[in-house]
Amino acid sequence: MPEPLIARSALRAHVAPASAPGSAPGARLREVQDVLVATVAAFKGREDELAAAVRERYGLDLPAGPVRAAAGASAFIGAGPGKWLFVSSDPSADPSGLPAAVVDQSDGRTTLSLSGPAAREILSTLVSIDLHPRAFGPGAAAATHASGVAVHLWQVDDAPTYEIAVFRSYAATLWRWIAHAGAARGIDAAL
Amino acid sequence: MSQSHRLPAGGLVDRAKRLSFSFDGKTLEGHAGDTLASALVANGVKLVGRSFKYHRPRGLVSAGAEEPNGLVELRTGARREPNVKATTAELYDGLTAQSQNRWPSLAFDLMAVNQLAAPMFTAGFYYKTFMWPAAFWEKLYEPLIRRAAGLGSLSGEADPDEYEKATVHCDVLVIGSGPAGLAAALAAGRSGARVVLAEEDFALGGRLLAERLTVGGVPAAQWAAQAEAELAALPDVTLLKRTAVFGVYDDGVYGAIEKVADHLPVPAPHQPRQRYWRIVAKRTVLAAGAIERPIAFGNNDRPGVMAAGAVRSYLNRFGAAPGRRAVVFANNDDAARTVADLAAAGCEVAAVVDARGDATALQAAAKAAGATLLFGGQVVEALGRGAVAGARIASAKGGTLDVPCDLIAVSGGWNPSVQLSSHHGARPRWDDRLAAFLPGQAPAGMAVAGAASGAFGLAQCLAEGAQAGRAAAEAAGFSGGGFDRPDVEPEPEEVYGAGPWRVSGSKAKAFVDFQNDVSVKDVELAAREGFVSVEHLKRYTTLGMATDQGKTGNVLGLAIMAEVTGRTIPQTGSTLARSPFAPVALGALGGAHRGKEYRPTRLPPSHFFAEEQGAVFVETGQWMRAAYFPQAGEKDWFESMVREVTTVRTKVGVYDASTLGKIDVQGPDAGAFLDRVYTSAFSKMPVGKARYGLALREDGFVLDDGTIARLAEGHYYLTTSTAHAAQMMRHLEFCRQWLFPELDVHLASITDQWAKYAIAGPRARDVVAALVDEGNDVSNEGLPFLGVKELTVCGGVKARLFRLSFSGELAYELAVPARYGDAMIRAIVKAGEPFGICPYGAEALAVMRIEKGHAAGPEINGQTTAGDLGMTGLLSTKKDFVGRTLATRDGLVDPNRPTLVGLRPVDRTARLRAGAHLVKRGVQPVAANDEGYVTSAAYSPSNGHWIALALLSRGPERMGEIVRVFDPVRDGDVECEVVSPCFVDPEGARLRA
Amino acid sequence: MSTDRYSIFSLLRETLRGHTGWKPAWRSPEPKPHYDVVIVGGGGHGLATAHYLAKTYGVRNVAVLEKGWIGGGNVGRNTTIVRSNYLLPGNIPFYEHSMKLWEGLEQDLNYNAMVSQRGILNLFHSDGQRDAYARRGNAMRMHGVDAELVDAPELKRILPMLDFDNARFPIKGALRQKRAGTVRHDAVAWGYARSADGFGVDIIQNCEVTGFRIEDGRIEGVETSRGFVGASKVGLACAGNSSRVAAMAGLRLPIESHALQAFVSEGIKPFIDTVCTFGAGHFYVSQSDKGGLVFGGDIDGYNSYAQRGNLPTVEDVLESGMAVMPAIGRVKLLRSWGGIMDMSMDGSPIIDTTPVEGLYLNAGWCYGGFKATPASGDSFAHLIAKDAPHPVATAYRLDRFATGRTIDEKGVGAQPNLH
Amino acid sequence: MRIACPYCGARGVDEFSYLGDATVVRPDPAAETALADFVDYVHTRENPFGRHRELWQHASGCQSWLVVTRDTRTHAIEAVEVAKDVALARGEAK
Ligand SMILES: Cc1cc2nc3c(=O)[nH]c(=O)nc-3n(C[C@H](O)[C@H](O)[C@H](O)COP(=O)(O)OP(=O)(O)OC[C@H]3O[C@@H](n4cnc5c(N)ncnc54)[C@H](O)[C@@H]3O)c2cc1C
Ligand SMILES: NC(=O)c1ccc[n+]([C@@H]2O[C@H](COP(=O)([O-])OP(=O)(O)OC[C@H]3O[C@@H](n4cnc5c(N)ncnc54)[C@H](O)[C@@H]3O)[C@@H](O)[C@H]2O)c1
Ligand SMILES: Cc1cc2nc3c(=O)[nH]c(=O)nc-3n(C[C@H](O)[C@H](O)[C@H](O)COP(=O)(O)O)c2cc1C
Ligand SMILES: [Zn+2]
Repeated sequence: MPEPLIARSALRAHVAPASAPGSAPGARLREVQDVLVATVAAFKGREDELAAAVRERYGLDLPAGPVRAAAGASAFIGAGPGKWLFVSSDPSADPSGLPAAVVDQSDGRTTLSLSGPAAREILSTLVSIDLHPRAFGPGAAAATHASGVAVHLWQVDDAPTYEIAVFRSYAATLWRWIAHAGAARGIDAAL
Repeated sequence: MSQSHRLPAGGLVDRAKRLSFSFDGKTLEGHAGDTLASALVANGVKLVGRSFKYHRPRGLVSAGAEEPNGLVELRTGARREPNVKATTAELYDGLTAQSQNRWPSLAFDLMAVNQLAAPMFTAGFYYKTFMWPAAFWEKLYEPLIRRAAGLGSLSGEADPDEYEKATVHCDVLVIGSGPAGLAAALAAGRSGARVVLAEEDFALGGRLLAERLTVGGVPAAQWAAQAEAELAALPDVTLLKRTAVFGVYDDGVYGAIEKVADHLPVPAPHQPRQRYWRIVAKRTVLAAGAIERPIAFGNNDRPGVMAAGAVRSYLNRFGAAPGRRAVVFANNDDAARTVADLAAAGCEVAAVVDARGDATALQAAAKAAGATLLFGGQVVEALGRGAVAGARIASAKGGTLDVPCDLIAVSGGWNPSVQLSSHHGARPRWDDRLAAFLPGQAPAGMAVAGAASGAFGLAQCLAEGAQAGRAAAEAAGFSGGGFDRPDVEPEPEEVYGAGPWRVSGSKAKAFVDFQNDVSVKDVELAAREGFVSVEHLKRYTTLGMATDQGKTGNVLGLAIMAEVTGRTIPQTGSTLARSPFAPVALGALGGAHRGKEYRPTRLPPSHFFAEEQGAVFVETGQWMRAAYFPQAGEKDWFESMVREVTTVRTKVGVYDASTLGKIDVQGPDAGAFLDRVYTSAFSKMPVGKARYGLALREDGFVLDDGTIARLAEGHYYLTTSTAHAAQMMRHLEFCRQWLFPELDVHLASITDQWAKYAIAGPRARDVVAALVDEGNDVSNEGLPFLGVKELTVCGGVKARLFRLSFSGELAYELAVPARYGDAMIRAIVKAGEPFGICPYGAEALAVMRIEKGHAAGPEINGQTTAGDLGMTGLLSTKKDFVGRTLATRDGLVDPNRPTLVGLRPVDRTARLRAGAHLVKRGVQPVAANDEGYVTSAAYSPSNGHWIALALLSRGPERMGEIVRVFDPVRDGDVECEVVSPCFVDPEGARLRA
Repeated sequence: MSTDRYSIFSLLRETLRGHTGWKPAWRSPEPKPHYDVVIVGGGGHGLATAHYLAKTYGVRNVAVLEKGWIGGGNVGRNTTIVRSNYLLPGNIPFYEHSMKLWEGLEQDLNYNAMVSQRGILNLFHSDGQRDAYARRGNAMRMHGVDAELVDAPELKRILPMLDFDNARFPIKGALRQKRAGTVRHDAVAWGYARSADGFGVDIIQNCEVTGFRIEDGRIEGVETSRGFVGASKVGLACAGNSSRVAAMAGLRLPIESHALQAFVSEGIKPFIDTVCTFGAGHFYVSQSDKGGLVFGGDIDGYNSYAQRGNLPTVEDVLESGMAVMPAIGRVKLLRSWGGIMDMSMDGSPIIDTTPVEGLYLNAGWCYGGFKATPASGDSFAHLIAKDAPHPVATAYRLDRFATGRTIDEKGVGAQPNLH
Repeated sequence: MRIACPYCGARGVDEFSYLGDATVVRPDPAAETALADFVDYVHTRENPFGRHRELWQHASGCQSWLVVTRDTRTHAIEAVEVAKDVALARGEAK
């Protein structure tokens, strides 16, 4: 019998180097581990059924636009017309039973969290959407790219904290780019 | 010489801070707050450069970004930067600068002999000569011309500094921080709008810093500082100093460059040298000010001839005197300030020459300064060889007189800085009253205010700026920004003289465009030869094409062309300004991601394992893939590849196939959808089966191939080639959303979700069997060739197992969630140890697929049809699919088309290479006989010699024929036998085993 | 008519006379009521067509009508690269014919257009790319065109400033055509204009063609902003604007108009003495006679008639430039501009007759038509004069899209923004 | 240039990829003139000087294909619609 398989992050120290800030950290970069991620797309004519199922199971209303609707450990993040990204830190929240095209992406995405007073400035060197609090606050979400790397990001709180979901194979590059942009602004990046 | 020309008091420099710098090796001193130019002025340095063509001695003309003469090489070594304007280079301690375009030294420039031949070097002279003998052009003439051209030089070393890009969104962007810009920013900022104020200079204030004026009862510079303090305190106002807006793009997008660390000896650790800003603005106020014009007279390029406004900048802002004894030559009243400021600074004003018949302000100023005043007079020529020693003045009555002086301050009027307003193609319009070009139709969302719009009075600038700022904020949805115009001293109603543009009466050259050495005579010659369109004038004489883009000289040149051709200035027209407004370092536009970070690097799940195994990697698009896994004793890729192929063919190997594109297709219409995008039918394929699929472009050529597996009723899983993954996803979304919107089907990229390993070789089943959890039958019956199963491995990890083979061996593709990818390959290798497993890389994979004759990237290159690849059988005749109709065009079904074959060298030791062409044996290897080419070649360990795949005209009919494989670029010329493209196990027994 | 012959002697003579004796390089005549041939478009191709019509094919009652100023279109805004390093048999002989005409151009025109055969190096970064270039180089060699593969050590000697050590996509070598190079763009327009004018061709600027007079399917002449101009034959050479002009004759073309940006740096002392193209991104560069680095990249990628582009392309070009040649970081961009090109559906041009008798079409040059100027002029003149395609331009037919005999060098299919 | 994706909001043109003319319609493959129709559909373009309806994909965003109405002389965008909706409406109109 082969040994059980160990789950491993896409990030390793030598491709995603850690860094510690000189003094007060401008921002903190971490990987968000152990989240369930799935894409959910509504079938034709069954949109209401899906909305009801989500309400029933997760206690939230599917958002109509690019925002994050969260309840408890689970959230639905608008990803396009009739499409959502489901993210949950509750291992039992598996959405595969929903009446929709559900595709597990828990391994397809790496989620990073960037938090702190310099987070916005660091992100704005990579992402060109408007992150100003008037335009983008907690609950706001956007699918965009960070210097050419596709990302889906949302703001969690006013720290500000951003969570950035990136295709796993790009995670190390994105990490380096955030860490590099953060270097002059005092970043604490640890795996 | 220690700051010999620094005034005893005054200016905005910090006299307590002394900075040492060197110019052409000579150590000098300046102060914090100086530019390199002002420090040179303070040290009495007049000669700062040599001109482009004639190597004439040149001095500073301006104090700003328009400077045409004072260009230096800044810094040394890899940080050397050519063509830096001394007028915008902020002084720092230890700055080193070299003059340019001179040899051996600035003062003694041998190239100045060019001046002797200058009469011949008119505009466009090279079009008329250097044609004989033809071969001499590249060998002799051109190198000479090229060596003479160009000003500074690059180090040739990689730029060691870092750069950064950033985006900022705002309601109102204000460009320029003179009185108009500050008023605009205050008016908009006070309303609560998000405001970005971008100023090229290191200090805010624009002309306020250069004039002895009061605003709101305090000195103008102090008012600017107060305004700055208020703006800095507003939470949503961003002040970007040292930031030049360089271009206007569509929908309120602006490009700007912030010089983050150019005023430091070297950037701090991790600090970018410059930051490139994308500014997204709802509304914009352009308050870029105006630039003073020269007047063309003899030797008007002598060091010591300076714009009158620049003289004030040096005196008032920098506390430095550009001369001790000045002649002021002007056609407008603004120069009266120069006269007064010179006198106030203790400089002598020898004469004031007012080109207009009569005027008031200048007269008063001259009187107050005790200078001779010449109405209607003109400076005909600057006297002196290396620098100005006097001015030859023609009086209105006809006589001339020579007035000794070391400074000629000139004002030919002002050109509003309209450049950015014309970046969308609208030409500026001429205003007769102001004798200036004003903004034409400005880009959507942009308003122009202050001197840039022709408001030349301070009060007007403040009022216009405030009005524009308020209106901009309102348009962006904000109100209530109040700005009461502060009091300013009354200014005289000014009289603007259009001309004189040029002064005759001197034999000496009179310059229009200083940097490119375009003289009045060149403009005249252009007119004579028919280059009368301003655009022809520009290109024939290079007027306005130098690093200053004609900021000082352009209007002058156009005006002279108008005069020469007897047209008005509006009839003559003007050329168009384009981005960048001021030159921008290429490195800054390149941004942060250089070298290895130029593009993202995608790492497959086995990457770290492969690294540990000492794999050699190869870039495949953005992916890094293991090319081969060298083992001790193997001396090159070839030996490793042979071992890996042999191991797979005789035992078993494992390969990371995760880079293939993987797409999840779900929905009631998934099958129908695939039927329309692939050439064969998939709706009828049973669950648990997989098949090869071919997709065409609508024009009938092959787009991509892959495998399609049916996991459940409305659920398919398809793969694409690594290279076409993104393109296929896009194509499928296009088909889904646009071509066939009625179908209920959903796509998701799952490339990164699944780690996928090919386990191939006669012992593959043994390895797989050791990994799958109990109860999963992977026997030939349980999982036959082209079968698919969802199961678990290694104690409960969900997996998908496909019985597919690219290598031609008994093979499986085992997919597990990517987090287990690393552990999975280790487990596979471990489970395979008893069977002699080895990991294999892209090299071995490529060899095996060539041995099997599978088409891949080199064959599916966008130029081939299904028929070319021997896959006509895959084109369903029972249904429509994308590309079906156009695939029937004559040109695509021509029997003469090159078609896929295999090649085997007659001499079995011969090497074959992809890219070689094919001709019949015994014919000339010329184009007319070209019958195709080698698409892929490899050494086949299984055959013991090189083999190749090729596209050969009527190939399949020619089995057994010997063709010539001609590769002149690599001196290759061998004979090959045309054979089937499948070199290993043509019956396919192994993969079904 | 300008009959001055340019030479070192005429230059010396005029120097002594203070350059007062030079005549206009071309006349500014009023349009005549009728010409044997009217060429629409005073760009490189139109002017070259007039020159060859007059000089080679003896047709001299010709007018070139230009809506603006001659040379104001793409001939005056391209990056000046000339080469004949094509892949497909439909293209190679044509571009090689052009190359040969470039090689004799100055003598032919008595105008120094500074044809500079400084060579071109197309970098490759992978084995697959190397083989694709080998395929191309071999095709060239079989057509009698010079081509060679340069390996990395040799390349390092030629272009030491390339990033060989730290590149994301390692530079493994280059395909080189030594006879390729650059030509002073404006001078090409002026030289052809001056020569054509010398043969009696009327070059009429500020004369926009606004319509066609067609009777019984036959061309009678053109309506212009300066009135009707009769013509027995009309040739369209209005790159970038071809669809608009052809539409006036009722033709719809396999063409989209797209903007390509180009860039020039401040002048610097000699830095690079050849043309170089990056193979792993969009960037190519050469140095002008004035010392500026002239460079560019990909088209902006959407239909446009605006003669300008947007920032993403600028960024892409300079990211790529810095990736391949990080020594350019500290030289500054001086100017950027755009040109509008006819992007055809297979990336190759059209030189053909049209359904309207007497109306001829020269279009679809994409971003590669500058190098084609002499051959395009010669071939178009041949077609107009003889009503038969020039032997080197037989593949450039309009019907090739219907027959499937497209000439798609890149293999991207009918998507103009990707060619 | 910025395109207002109906779902995501206004984004830089760098997030979108272009396909061209949105007025050409995939012909009926069963028609007698299918070959000529497809030749035309795939190759011939109006290429207007002015108002242009064109297909873009919000490739770095929500993946929606969009029909953008834009002036090719000025790049000014007049309207952005979701392509799928346009296609469905067109289907119904048939
Ligand atoms: C930025 C850029 C870089 C390029 N780089 C290269 C390169 O390095 N190498 C290369 O080989 N090619 C290059 N090209 C392509 C090349 O410039 C063009 O393919 C070629 O110049 C087109 O032919 P032309 O010279 O006749 O066009 P143009 O010079 O554009 O001539 C067409 C003329 O027709 C006129 N016209 C249009 N409509 C009318 C009308 N109704 N009435 C009267 N006149 C009309 C226009 O005003 C214009 O002057 C580049 C193009 C661009 C834009
Ligand atoms: N009397 C006259 O004839 C006359 C003529 C012209 C100007 N003036 C005086 O000059 C002043 C003009 O005021 P103003 O506010 O219009 O202009 P200004 O010249 O005072 O300020 C313009 C500012 O814009 C900056 N700038 C220009 N282009 C820029 C760019 N692309 N990016 C970033 N910054 C840029 C400049 O560095 C400068 O600081 C007034 O005091 C006016 O009286 C007088
Ligand atoms: C090969 C080449 C070199 C150029 N060099 C310069 C230059 O040195 N200085 C300059 O200002 N413009 C230069 N230009 C750009 C022209 O000024 C101008 O932008 C271009 O011809 C397009 O015209 P437009 O900008 O008026 O539309 C160059 C253009 C080309 C094609
Ligand atoms: Zn979107």
